[in-house]
Amino acid sequence: MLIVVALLLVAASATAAVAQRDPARQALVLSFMGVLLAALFTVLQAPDVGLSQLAVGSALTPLLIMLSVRKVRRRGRAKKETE
Amino acid sequence: MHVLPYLVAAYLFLTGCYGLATSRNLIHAVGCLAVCQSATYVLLLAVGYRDGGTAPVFSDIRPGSRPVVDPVVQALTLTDIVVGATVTALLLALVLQIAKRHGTVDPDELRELRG
Amino acid sequence: MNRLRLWLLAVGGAGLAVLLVAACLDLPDFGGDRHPYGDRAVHASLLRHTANTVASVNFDQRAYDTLGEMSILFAAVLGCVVLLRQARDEHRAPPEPAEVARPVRRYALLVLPVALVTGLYVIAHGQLSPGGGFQGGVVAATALHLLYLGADYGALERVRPLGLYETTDALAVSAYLVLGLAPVLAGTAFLANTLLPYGTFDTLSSGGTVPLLNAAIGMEVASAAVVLLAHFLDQAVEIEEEHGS
Amino acid sequence: MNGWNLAAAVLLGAGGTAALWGVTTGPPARRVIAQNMTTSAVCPALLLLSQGYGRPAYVDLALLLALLGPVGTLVFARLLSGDLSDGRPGAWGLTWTAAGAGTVVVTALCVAVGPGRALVKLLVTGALLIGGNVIASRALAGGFRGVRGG
Repeated sequence: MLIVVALLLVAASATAAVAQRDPARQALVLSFMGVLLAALFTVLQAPDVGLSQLAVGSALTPLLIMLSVRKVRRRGRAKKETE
Repeated sequence: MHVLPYLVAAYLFLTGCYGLATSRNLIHAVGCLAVCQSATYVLLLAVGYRDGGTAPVFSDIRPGSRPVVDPVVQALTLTDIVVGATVTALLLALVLQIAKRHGTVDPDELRELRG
Repeated sequence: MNRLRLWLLAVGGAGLAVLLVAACLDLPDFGGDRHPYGDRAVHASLLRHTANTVASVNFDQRAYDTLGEMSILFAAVLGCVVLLRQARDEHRAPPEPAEVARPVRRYALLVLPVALVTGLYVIAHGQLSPGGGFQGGVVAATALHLLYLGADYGALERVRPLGLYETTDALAVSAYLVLGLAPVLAGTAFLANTLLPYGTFDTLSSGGTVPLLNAAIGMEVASAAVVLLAHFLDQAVEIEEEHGS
Repeated sequence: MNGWNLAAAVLLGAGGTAALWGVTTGPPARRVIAQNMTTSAVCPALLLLSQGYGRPAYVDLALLLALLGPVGTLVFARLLSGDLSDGRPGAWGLTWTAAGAGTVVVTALCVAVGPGRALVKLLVTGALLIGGNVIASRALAGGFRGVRGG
């Protein structure tokens, strides 16, 4: 039952992650999905994989995406100022 | 229940592909690719699962006292996750470079630019 | 054009979905009892006194695969460094110092050493409990960036000599290769786990070369993540384009 | 399935669904709060699972999540500070509920494991979980007011 709960939540969050068209909001959903995937891996008896997913999914990937978003936004702002 | 995890993996992959194909922002597309990647993790771990099994880590249980799940697929997945993250970083670096050269991250606008 | 693309996607996606579902229905049942590779891997790992079978598969039985993974990691980081370098038409503007609420600053400074120690613990116990170089390296690298969250980018830059991390990254890769070549010189196969005694089961020094390869990977992943994040932070916070030129 | 696993399933199902709903709808500020709540729902669930499966080694996962979850939230609080500036809801009711749930779970597990090394690890995890959760909530509720550049 635990496996079914975790699987359905992961599927739902994946749908949500694809449906969010704004990258900053998508990063939030992706970080949520990363933590849920870690829970799913624990339930599937793979703690090593869960640790890997937690380390990457909860802080590293969101940080990378948010930094890219910030860079792209900043250049958009700079371009408007010069025009 | 017998095939649900496999079906979820297939669903994750197809959803990610849909997002990739309809994305209007390259950073969003990289996020969708991450969803596609997670499909492989779910599929691999589902293949290695054994009912009533536990993790093949013997620091806190006696070897042989409980059935264990397949460690080979776990090792594959574990390295895949970290390498996948750096590949995501590489793609994001490419996106930043595109933004710098062309001033946009919308794939459709990029196609128009190329003419 | 867009309509056509959507139709193509729908047809292709539907076809792929049908094939995938058919394949899923034909796979062995989820949770089945037949795992011949897994059983043999567990057996081999116990023979070599490695408590964490997953670490044994990664750094002993399939250490050659890990070498491949490591080169992908190295190449990806190299690509990022090249793509995100400071171009000629860009200049660095030191960011304004950020004001961070005092509780957040205290929390970050308090958790930083805890996270660093946890990262090292996860690397060091890789062959015993869940964990290993891949996971612990990322944790240790993330820990360092608490300085950015708790203070500002200037503070992080002061304690992060980037050249050192780039060198460490390369050194760790070569350490893995040297550890792999050592058995060849001794007359066995590349990356064979035959040089060191297997030690006592469930102690830090068990598993032969597994802890050493594990530590090399930990160093590599940690410095790779630091270098990656450094270049992204540079781009997002410091580097600006020249205007009006 | 034993009681621990059942509790974990309930926590994961209820907390996960609520957090998913919060993270996909509403203004950015509420989404980040929901992202913070993910940590406080999943981390106790991981602790319960470790007890339910009889594997003390699984506690490492909860420890890592308690460490890195708030870090992720702080990343969003820092880099989304522009979007978050309008109307910062405190959500103190939710924060203290989550902290209370974390305390209950950690206390119950402490009683179950008894004294020893595992107990120390549990207590560290609990302290990090509750401290991180409260601090991250506070940062979201205006702790970063006045941040520029950086």
